[in-house]
Amino acid sequence: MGDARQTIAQRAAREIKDGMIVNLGIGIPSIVPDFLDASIIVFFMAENGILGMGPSPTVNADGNLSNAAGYPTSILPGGSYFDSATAFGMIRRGCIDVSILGALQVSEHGDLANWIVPGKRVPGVGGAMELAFGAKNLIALMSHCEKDGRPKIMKECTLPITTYHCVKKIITEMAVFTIDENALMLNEIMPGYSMTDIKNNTDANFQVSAHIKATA
Amino acid sequence: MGDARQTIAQRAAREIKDGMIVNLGIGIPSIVPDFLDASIIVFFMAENGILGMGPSPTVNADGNLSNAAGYPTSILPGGSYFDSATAFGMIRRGCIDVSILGALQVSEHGDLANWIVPGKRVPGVGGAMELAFGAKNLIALMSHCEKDGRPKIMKECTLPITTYHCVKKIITEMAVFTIDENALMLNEIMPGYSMTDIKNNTDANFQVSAHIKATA
Amino acid sequence: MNLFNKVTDYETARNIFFDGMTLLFGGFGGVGTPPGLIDCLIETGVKDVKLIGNDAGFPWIGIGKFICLERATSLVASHIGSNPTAGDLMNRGKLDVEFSPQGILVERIRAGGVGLDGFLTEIGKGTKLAYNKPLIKIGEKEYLYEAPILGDVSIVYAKKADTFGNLIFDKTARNTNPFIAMASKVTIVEAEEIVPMGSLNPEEIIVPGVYVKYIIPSKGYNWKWIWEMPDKQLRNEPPAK
Amino acid sequence: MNLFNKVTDYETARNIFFDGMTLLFGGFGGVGTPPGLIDCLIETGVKDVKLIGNDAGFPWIGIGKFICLERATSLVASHIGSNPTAGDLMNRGKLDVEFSPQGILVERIRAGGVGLDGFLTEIGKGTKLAYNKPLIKIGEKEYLYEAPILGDVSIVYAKKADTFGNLIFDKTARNTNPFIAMASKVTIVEAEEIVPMGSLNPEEIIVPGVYVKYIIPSKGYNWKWIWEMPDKQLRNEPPAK
Repeated sequence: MGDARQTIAQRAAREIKDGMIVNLGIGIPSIVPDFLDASIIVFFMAENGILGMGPSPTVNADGNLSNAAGYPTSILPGGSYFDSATAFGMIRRGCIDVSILGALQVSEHGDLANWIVPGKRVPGVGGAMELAFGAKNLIALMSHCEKDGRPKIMKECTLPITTYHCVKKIITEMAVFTIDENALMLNEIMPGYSMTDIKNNTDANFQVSAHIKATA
Repeated sequence: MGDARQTIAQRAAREIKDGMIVNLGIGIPSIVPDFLDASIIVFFMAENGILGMGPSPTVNADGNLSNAAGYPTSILPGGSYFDSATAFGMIRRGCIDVSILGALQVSEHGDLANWIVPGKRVPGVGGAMELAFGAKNLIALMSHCEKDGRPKIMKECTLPITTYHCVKKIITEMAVFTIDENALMLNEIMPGYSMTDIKNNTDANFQVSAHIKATA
Repeated sequence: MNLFNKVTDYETARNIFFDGMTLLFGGFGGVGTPPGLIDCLIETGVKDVKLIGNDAGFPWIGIGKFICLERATSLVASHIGSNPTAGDLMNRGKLDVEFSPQGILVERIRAGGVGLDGFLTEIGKGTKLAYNKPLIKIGEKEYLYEAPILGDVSIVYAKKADTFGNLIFDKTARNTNPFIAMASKVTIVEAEEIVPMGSLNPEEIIVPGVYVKYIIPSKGYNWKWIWEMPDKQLRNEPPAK
Repeated sequence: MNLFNKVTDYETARNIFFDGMTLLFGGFGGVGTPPGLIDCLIETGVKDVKLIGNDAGFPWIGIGKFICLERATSLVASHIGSNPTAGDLMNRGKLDVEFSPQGILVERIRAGGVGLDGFLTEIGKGTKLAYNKPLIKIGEKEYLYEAPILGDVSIVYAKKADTFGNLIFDKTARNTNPFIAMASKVTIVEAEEIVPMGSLNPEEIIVPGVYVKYIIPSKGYNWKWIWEMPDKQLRNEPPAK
């Protein structure tokens, strides 16, 4: 999954345009900034209470300057620190142009499951419910399948739902899907994978975009 | 009323002890700090968003440094500025040791009326409801009677109520009353007035304290 | 310098105001109300404005100048005592005034600004101010429901704005401004000083720039403060229309 | 220097903690959780503690150190993913975990801290997290009611405190601390630096001193951060009891 994480993050970075306000969840999303073109100006915010995060520092990491995952970050000119109530105020109020979250499962209707595997993994809901509710655009990042090969893009999620009908785009190491009007659409096939790979590893109904492309 | 205001404010100043957090309403309460003993340390807060107000400046008044009445004030070491939501947070949360408000009428049960004279004077409720609700101790300041001589301390208020059962002490130019367990008690007679003056000008049942004194 | 195209002029502001808009104004007794934007509002000739803010200002100060022109149809505020004209308009049925407890009002504006759907409180229960508010029972107790406030346009006065719209305020001119800034579709800030991004200490920023759409340079207060007007008669007179 | 008798030591703090208390802790993934007060809490031997805060920290970091000792009976938090022991205790029925959406949780703490009686929101409606929350109908819409949170004791980490208890914070170590500081009967602040009144700029004070009862000098963080522990095995192991 090491390489897959990089691939997914790199592709996700291309969703981010000049001047955007962007929130990144924990997990794969937190490494997205490392793949951004240095020429664009983006305000990354994190729900612990920072707007305007820069690259992860390679030296002199400061314990009191971290992203929402608890890892060191930096601040750019124009950035600000605030409390986490203010952070979530921005999120609920619709100030976030794009929110990029890790996911456990996504349904073909855009339902997001990313907070609990009952009896097993218990990450907790974090800020995902608010982010899914408030962001103008919600992108889910995840490995295409479980370690044992079971698909994570499904007709209906089997895990408890975080928020219904919220995911607008899914990026995995195999493919990029969009979800519009509750319909799942395959838009891109990632390098090294084929349409067959995607069909075999996706447990959901999906259409194939007329403009489908292989990701460069 | 010029002199009466001074008299009332001066007496009210004696309610304020070392180390207290104090809120002053508009009108007579706003001149109370001018009568404080300089040796005691008090944190005056105002609901516009300041804690630690000092004396009114006599020169170089700053339009952006005002009390809740819109008049210039100053700030002492240890003081802070904040937004008015934070100011009212403190008030509702019970952080104010004593709140001193102007009043239009007070009933013998401690009901406070200070926000409207329907069809005539319309000051509005301001922060009085929150102050009356949240303060540990609420003191009402007012002239003892209307200009036409009608009493303002009454069996029941005739004006719309701000908050029921909230006033703990009434200070007028004639007298000081306390209200405890819904019973009004005359505690002090102010200089220049007699028991007869107070009886003739108070339209409420009141007891007379065994420890009644003439205010020095 | 103007990377986000937020820094603009009064001409732009003029085109944002519209008849019938809900206008949220920062300030407390006029302190912290943006003087240039008030004049701009007056010059536009907009009417039927629904005003929401802490108070009615003074006849010559803050929102009071606009209220005296009788182009507002309603006002939600905590008090109007400092502006006799507002009381007069109310009593003559020309201005619909809804009184709100002061701290409850700013919390309602905050609720709108941070995307909450209102809150419960005991403050005001049983008084005339509660007449139109739902009573909600939680457990054994009843509370008033206070709805969030959202506006079409907010006008805000700041000490400094950077070009991204990060704001800091000056002393008690902060008051309601931070939440007024968060609670409208379009927020216009009049700033005493406009500085490049990076000039403000990230720790001292009160309102992050995401909430701010336009920033306009201020020329400072252009009214006399109440303590500078010893003539009581003059103080209470509305300005000429 | 200690005019308000707020500046004190860990000995005092030790006597404030009690069995069965509701403890609110500042911090987000351990960042901004007071390290000295966590150790002090551990040393007291208090048990049956009801914890409320953003998350369960890491096994070696923040509140995680205390959770691993199995002396907390319940935890209200937004996530516990960074502390596998917390998940394990939950699954074994030894720790009652109530998950709250992160922003809703900090608003519930704020509501307690500013004396409001809870708020309404659509966030979480229809999910498993809503099972015990009243649904309130306002107009045509239904909202979840979120109750205010108040604690017995709050522990807070600040960059600087003056002797009155005015607080400023350091970068993202601010997070939930300002509202944690407001929401308990007794608030204890661990401050990296304690300064005389008048040393802090009144504009930059985040929490006014009225909310703070005790101030204790910090020696700074005494744990390794997660990025300083490359050994994944070690990271997830709870500290020795």
